[in-house]
Amino acid sequence: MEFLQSIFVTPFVEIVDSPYFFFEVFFGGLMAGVMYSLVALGFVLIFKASGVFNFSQGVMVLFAALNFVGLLEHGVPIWLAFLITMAIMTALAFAVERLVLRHLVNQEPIILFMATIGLAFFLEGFGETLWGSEIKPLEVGIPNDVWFMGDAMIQQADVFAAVVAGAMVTVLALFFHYTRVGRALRAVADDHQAALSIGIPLNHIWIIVWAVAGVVALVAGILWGSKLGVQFSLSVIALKALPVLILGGFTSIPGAIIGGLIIGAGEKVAEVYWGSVFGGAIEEWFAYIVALVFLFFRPQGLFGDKIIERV
Amino acid sequence: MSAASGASALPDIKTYDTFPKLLRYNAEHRADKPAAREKDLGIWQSWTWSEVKDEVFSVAAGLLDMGIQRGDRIAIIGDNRPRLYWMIAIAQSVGAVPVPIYQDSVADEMKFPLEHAEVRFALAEDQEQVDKLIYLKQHLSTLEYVIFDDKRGIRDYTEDFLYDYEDVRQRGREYLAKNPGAVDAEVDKGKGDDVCIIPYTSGTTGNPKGVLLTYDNMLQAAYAGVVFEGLRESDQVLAYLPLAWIGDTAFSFAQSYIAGFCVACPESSDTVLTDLRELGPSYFFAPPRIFENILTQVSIRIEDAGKMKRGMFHYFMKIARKVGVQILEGKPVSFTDRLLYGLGEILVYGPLKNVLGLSRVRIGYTAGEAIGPDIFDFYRSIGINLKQLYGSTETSVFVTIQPDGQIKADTVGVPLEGVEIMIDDSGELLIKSPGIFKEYFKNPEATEEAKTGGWFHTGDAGFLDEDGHLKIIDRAKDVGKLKDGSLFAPKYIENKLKFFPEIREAVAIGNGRDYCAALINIDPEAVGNWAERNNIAYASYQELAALPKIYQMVSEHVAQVNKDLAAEERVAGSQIKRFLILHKLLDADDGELTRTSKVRRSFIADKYGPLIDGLYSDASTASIETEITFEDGRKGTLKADLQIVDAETVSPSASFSQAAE
Amino acid sequence: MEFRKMALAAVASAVGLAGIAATAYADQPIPALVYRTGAYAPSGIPLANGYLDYFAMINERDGGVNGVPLAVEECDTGYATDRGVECYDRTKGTGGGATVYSPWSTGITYALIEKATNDKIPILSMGYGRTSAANGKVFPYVFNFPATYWSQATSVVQYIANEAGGLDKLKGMRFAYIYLDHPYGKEPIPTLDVLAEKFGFTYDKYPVPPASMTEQKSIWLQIRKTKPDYAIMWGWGAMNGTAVREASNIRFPMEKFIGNWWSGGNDAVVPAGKGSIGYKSATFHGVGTGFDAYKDVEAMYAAGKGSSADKAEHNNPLWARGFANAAYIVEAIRTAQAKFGNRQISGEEMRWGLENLDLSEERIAEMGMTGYIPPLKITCENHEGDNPAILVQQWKGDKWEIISDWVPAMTEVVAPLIEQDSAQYASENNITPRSCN
Amino acid sequence: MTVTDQQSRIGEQILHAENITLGFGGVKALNDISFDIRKGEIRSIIGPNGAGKSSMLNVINGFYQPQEGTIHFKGVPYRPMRPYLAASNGIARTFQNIALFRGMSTLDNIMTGRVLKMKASLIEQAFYVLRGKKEELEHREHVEKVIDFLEIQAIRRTPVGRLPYGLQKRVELGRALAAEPDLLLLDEPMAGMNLEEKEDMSRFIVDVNEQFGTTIALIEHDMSVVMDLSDRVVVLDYGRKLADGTPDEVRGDQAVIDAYLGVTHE
Amino acid sequence: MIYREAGVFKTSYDADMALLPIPMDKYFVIAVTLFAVIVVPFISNEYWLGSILVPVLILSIAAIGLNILTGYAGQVSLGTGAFMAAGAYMGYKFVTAFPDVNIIFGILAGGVSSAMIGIVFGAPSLRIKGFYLAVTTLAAQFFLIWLFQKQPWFVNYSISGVPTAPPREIFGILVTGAEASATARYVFVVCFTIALAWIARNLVRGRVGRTWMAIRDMDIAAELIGIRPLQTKLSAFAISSFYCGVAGALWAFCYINTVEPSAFDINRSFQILFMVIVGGLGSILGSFLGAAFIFTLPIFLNNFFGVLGLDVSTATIRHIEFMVFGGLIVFFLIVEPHGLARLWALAKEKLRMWPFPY
Repeated sequence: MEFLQSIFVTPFVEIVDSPYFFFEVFFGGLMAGVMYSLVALGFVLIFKASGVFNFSQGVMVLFAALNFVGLLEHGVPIWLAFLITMAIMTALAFAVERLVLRHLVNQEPIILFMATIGLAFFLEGFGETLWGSEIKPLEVGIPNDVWFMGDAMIQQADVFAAVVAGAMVTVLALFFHYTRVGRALRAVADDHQAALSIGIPLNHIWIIVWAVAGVVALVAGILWGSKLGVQFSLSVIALKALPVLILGGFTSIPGAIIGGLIIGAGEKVAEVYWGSVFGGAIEEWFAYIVALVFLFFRPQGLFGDKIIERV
Repeated sequence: MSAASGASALPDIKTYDTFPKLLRYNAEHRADKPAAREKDLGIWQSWTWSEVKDEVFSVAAGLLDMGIQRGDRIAIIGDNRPRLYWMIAIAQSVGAVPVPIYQDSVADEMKFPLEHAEVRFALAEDQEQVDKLIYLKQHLSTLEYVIFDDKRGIRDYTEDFLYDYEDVRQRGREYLAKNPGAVDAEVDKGKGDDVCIIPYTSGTTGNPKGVLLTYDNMLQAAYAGVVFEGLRESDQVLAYLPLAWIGDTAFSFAQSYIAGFCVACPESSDTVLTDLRELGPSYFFAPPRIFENILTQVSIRIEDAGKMKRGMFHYFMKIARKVGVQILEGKPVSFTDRLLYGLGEILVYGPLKNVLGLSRVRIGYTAGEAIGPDIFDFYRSIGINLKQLYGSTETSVFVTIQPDGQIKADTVGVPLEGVEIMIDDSGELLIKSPGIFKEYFKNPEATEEAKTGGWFHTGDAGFLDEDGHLKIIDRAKDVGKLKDGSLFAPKYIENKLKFFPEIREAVAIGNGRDYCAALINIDPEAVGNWAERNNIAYASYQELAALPKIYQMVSEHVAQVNKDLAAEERVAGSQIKRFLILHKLLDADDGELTRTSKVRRSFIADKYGPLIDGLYSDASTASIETEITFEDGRKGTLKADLQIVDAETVSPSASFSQAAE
Repeated sequence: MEFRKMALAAVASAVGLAGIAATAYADQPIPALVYRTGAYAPSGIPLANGYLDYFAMINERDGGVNGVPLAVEECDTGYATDRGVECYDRTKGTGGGATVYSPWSTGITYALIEKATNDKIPILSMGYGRTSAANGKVFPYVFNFPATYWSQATSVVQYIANEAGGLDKLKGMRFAYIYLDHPYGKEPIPTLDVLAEKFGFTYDKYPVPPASMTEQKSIWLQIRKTKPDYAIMWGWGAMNGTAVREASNIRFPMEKFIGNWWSGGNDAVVPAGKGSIGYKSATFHGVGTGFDAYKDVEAMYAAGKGSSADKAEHNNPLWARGFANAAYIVEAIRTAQAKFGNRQISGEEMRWGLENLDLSEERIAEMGMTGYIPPLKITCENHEGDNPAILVQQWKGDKWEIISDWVPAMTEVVAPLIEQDSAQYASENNITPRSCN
Repeated sequence: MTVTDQQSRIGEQILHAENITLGFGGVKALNDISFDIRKGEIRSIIGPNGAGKSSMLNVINGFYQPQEGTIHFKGVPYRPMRPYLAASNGIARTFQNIALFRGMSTLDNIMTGRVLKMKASLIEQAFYVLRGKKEELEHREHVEKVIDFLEIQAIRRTPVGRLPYGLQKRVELGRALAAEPDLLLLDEPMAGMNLEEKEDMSRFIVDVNEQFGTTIALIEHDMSVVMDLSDRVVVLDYGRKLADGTPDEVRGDQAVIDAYLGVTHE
Repeated sequence: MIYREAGVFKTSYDADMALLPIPMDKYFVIAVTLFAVIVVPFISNEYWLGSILVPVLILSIAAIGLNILTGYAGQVSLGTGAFMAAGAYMGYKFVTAFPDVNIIFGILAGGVSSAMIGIVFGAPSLRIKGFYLAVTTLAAQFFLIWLFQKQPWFVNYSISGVPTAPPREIFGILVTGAEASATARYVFVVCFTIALAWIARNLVRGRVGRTWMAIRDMDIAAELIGIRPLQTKLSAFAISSFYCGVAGALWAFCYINTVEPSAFDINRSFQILFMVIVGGLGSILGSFLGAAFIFTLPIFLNNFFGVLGLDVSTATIRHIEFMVFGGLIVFFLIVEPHGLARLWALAKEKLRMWPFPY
């Protein structure tokens, strides 16, 4: 009885009692969700254009951040470090296409998936061989103050991240809608043949999309890195992006954003209000359970393409 | 009882003087030994001797019930299946005479033997054969009963003369229940000099002749073979050659009944090679053509292997060529060679034999034509005891066999026990043996011609060499002379040409002419593969055959043959002076070959007249229009302009002087 | 073809592997289970460097321990238990038998306790691992001096009480306990429960899952809401830095935030930058750079030897901890040599050395470690040592400073817990506690 | 084949579809279709592309649920039907686009067709004892008969993915036959085949019908084939039924000529 | 080359459908089995037995489990670690609750419990497919590990939360726990492995295996021939989880000697997925090859530099190890996406066709 009460009554009483706090939790969750979205975005870009489930996206975040912070440590100015890292990520995209994807065309998705895990191992070793595995602080001047809305405290860094993410999505949206390459990318997601007719070889599309995903990873890496320091754990956040993906659909950019927000807010609220009932740390699996239950009713995710079965 | 030891006593063929009697012997003494197998429904279905006897006697009783009379002829038409072999014994059990018919003959070709033999019963394997018989039925006044083995597709046939084999057997079982011993009584009536079987020879000219063989003929000839080779119960043979061919009857029926070994039938003609590999027979017969094809396949497939493997293969084949035959024949070779050969056995010969399905072959025969010495030695050098044998339908097959350890590639061995050999003045080979046929069925003139005073005129030209081995040169009637009087043995020349894997068939012309010329068929597989490796594109056989590079290659081969001919005094004069490559393969369906794939020389001379004229003129091309038969029986015409080439010849004196050095 | 070559190479090196084990070591073999990679590398690297530097320094300066050189072989565990077990199995036979193991991981320690006992190789899990292993009667081969988690928990509470003005002030206080959701993080909970009961405070538990150590937002939101009097942390790896960062984000007063000794490395304070100034943590050894022993290390660095780490790393308490651990081991070897002779000693002899370790102030001074490690005496019954206590250090923005005296543990609280847990262990595993008389 | 023969072969109604209507969104794939199939006959459903032929088959074997109408199979009305229930009731089928199990051999594919007849428990299978073993052997024999029937012995062990199209179609027929169905649905069994393959396939279809007495419902594009094979033909066009009767009746039907024959025979 | 198949013909379906119809294979497998059970314990040292062979064999069992699910039934799972954990924890509960029952039953009980949990988490597979399913299996991974860690009941309220594997005997010989000799543990594990591999082989070549593959290759067609999709998928989940559970229990009891959650974290799931894919999807043999390869490769690489005598820091070695490992995975997938088992099969085919290339 008490148990039921602690699930169905107490949390709501607390929410009503202290709406500011609820807002803070909810908002904080949304902001955490933005960070997940950024990682998920990289997944979606690549999946959409090449059908590859890129498990190395998380390590790409680490790799980009390692390069970036490594360059900063060597006294390279921020803007230059950013550009150089972008170039590195683009080079990586070339290398991936040339050395990996090209040889695995027409393989089953799971093989490509495994290849990206192999890539993740490689990048991890490579990045840390270059830059070491010590923790590295990252200071790029992201505001560190707080604002108060009533009692609710809002982290400026979170808001900054949200703004950057928003800008990023906007840029991507413009890129997809108004450039030839962007249109080709969209076309390729729908139909590989159609994309060919636009006149851009599939190989180029892959390189472009991996490079874009690399830049997204860099942005995510800077935001996460300035929060946590650049260290191995950055690569683990990839796992956080997975439930976002299934919720949002593997192929939908808005899905990645909205999925991230839902997961972020949902898990924070759940942890804060219900976590202690179950002994805490429920957010570790909460997102997955939510995603699973959700999928049960909508197997293709929030924005994913409907799966039609044919005989 | 140990199956491997297997060399149990052979039955006394004086007592068991017919096959049904032998079957009874086997059912008694070898009751649980496998008698027959067939790859069917995915596995090798097997029957023991006692099961076979049961089956044979049941069906025989069914035939009795249907009113069969002693002496009735039963046609057997179909692929190699146990029931068809059993039908031979079934017929014999009730005193009827089996008449096996080539199953791939078209209906019209079947008509003659069926009509001539006045068959009353026929066993047809399947719908295809039944259809032919239905079509022929109106012309065959004597044919009353058609029994079919595989009822697939026949279910709805309304013809009242069709009987299901299984129904006949059922009838027989019921009949036997009422009349036990009825079949045994019929079997007891059989005697050694009764007619055993009437195979029809596929004559190169004229109508086929029915060769009347008695039990004594078959049994004694086959028995001699069994004794000669020590065949035993544990042996195994794959029956895949046409059942109507006397050789198959001898190996897969007669010798099996005597030695008690197991006869296995392949699943279908498509799967023979697979089945051969699975079964791994210990006793194997194939005409030279098949050995040649297998070797061609081997060469082609090896060429596709990696460099290292290819190198290894060629290296060890060199070793094998050097010492393989000696080792097989138990002759002394150096220790190093023996060691290398042993290594080769592990790395090459063993696996190769295994892949080909020949690794357990204890006795391998080839016959029918001359086999290329290269081919022959290839098999022997990798340890397959391949031997040549000489015989014909009229001799119940077994005349001479090469004895183990005394193999010469160009002879066919020594006479078996009871065989006498004589060469007449014209060089023709005459034979007297227990296996010599009784007569040609309803053809006393032919009998007269072929058999004088117990001597059978083989029609082959040959001689016995210093070791008493028989050497065959050619058909006696084909040996002729050029205008200048030089000896011209066309087959001898053709065989030399055909020993090149790229040449599939050749027809040498020259009797009564100025010089010798040749029509050549290239081997589409070997040459096609060669073309592929050399990046030569072609669309059809015709195109391939006309390619200058191919001509170039064949020219070299012809030159080589000429060189060989020049080295032999008797035939040095008949070197090939001009030749051409035919635009189509010679085909039995077009009447150019016999069903046993022998060249029908006169037919070809007739058909390709314009080409032959071209060969004896100065023209560098000749054109021809020929009729061809497609697989589905439709006919069409094929037009072609063919190139004629002068071959390089060798002056005999020059080569002799070389040889003398 | 490629594959075949590789397989051959694999076989060849496997053969080589067996070969090397037999030949390469003639000296005192000390396998070092370290982790310089993986999620915990930021903590593992300074630990490993300090640990190896001391051994290297002894070899360099003294030519080994009483003339017996120390042969140290690293094996990277990546903090993973199975890798650790494999490393142990691989190295335990080297050079005539490993001397002692310091697994640097509670998980690996747990997995090795029985194995090592069986192999008669002592384990020195200095301030981690199984707390009840302090009971030498049940765990003859496991040592966890100079203090255990449970002792540490009592010392931390004692320190908070000292700050507040006495143990009675604890009554009614509310703490937040943030811990890695792992055996390690859960270890002090029974002790905290006992203390809460005894002193009348309450505490909220905030587990941080190992798989998402960097996700603590909801925890700190709750802490912001509940406003605890003190936050106590039992963290490791990336969790430490994230926690300090999040604490500074919500403007949690840093001087009210105290980590245990594994939450007191530079990795904890670096990510939060200036925000982490004022953060405290426990330690069981001194920090700083002024110790005499360090000078010998610096001399060695100057000669191009050692971990070749920057001497700035000596500021990192984790480096210092690795260093101290090695120092204890060397002293135990000396003790054993005193009894068994100045030669390579076996694991079993090493166990005797550890059990009879007696570090007086004088000896510590000789080691150049005055103020760096406290005097210590180990006995057969008590593998934690006679003097479990902590120091509290505080982050000043560029370095850690000790801000307290030695805070002794409440042994009267801890002892019964150790007794109880080791008894349960003994009964589960059919162990008859040995007699120490 | 004589008339009497045919009559003796064809028996009572085995399937009866009444007023079937099936729509996807706004589109009506099937509109008020009624027809029956009699035991032992070869029944064809023909019509131009998009006529609703495949939809009809899908309704029969339970893949689609019609919005209206009922189907009786062997006298029992369909409850909401799932494909595996249809299969266990004795309906087997082949597909227009080959739906073989590509990773398995010919033998395994056909063995899979006998799945419903195998009852061994998991334990028996795990240890390959009792029924676990017995069934495998028994069903293998049956499957071998199917293989023999379809003359695909030579490809027994070949993974079906490697087979040419025509043989794949044959294997698929084999898989359906292995289930010993009461009603065999063939969805364009000769699509994409050359003349020789078509002839082979027609022979197999007729043989199946004659030898096993299996009722066959087939969809086919090739009119000449349908007319030769079928006992009765239903003609669909745009989801409606145009005609129903013997091949001769259908051939003479004006509506059919207009809608279908006229078009294709241009 | 080694094969001599001429004359090997089957006269009954029983012989034709035997586990290993080719005599060479049969002799080879029997020889390997006897070698593994009888000879290996005598010729290997403790390190090889206890630290290489035991874990490789245990992981092989888990890989077989995952291969059944992913390779045969086509359902990708990233929750293998959790199912192993379920086996370990439930096995521990069973063994401590019934201390007198033979340890074999304890291990099997772990497997059975894991199978039941597998059924629960397999239920979504009816509707969810492909990578969506893969990600949802992560729910099992995180939830179960959380659960075992959170609920003290699973560890018998042990204060440390990391209970030690209780020592148990068979025929008076200790086979679990740290005091069990490496040889005893090895023999125990190898017997389990052989039995389970044999059973797996029977399953995948029989009816249930065909239904799995049918669902994998074409689920709609499978349903239309009467295969119930849910039942089939759940049976795959159950049996797969059973194998993983047994592996988990063995891992805890016979290898690391403690029951701890971090041994079964997400990395374990990935590790086993690697094994299955590198070894070969849809191959029992591949599971062994993959397990051996993936487990020993890092150890090999780690030793490799030592053997070369290079003075490279441990960290660099590890990093290079990561790079080489990742690179090799990619290389393998490119060279032979169907895994080591396919290479083996090709080699075998080559040997059977030797000296011909095809």
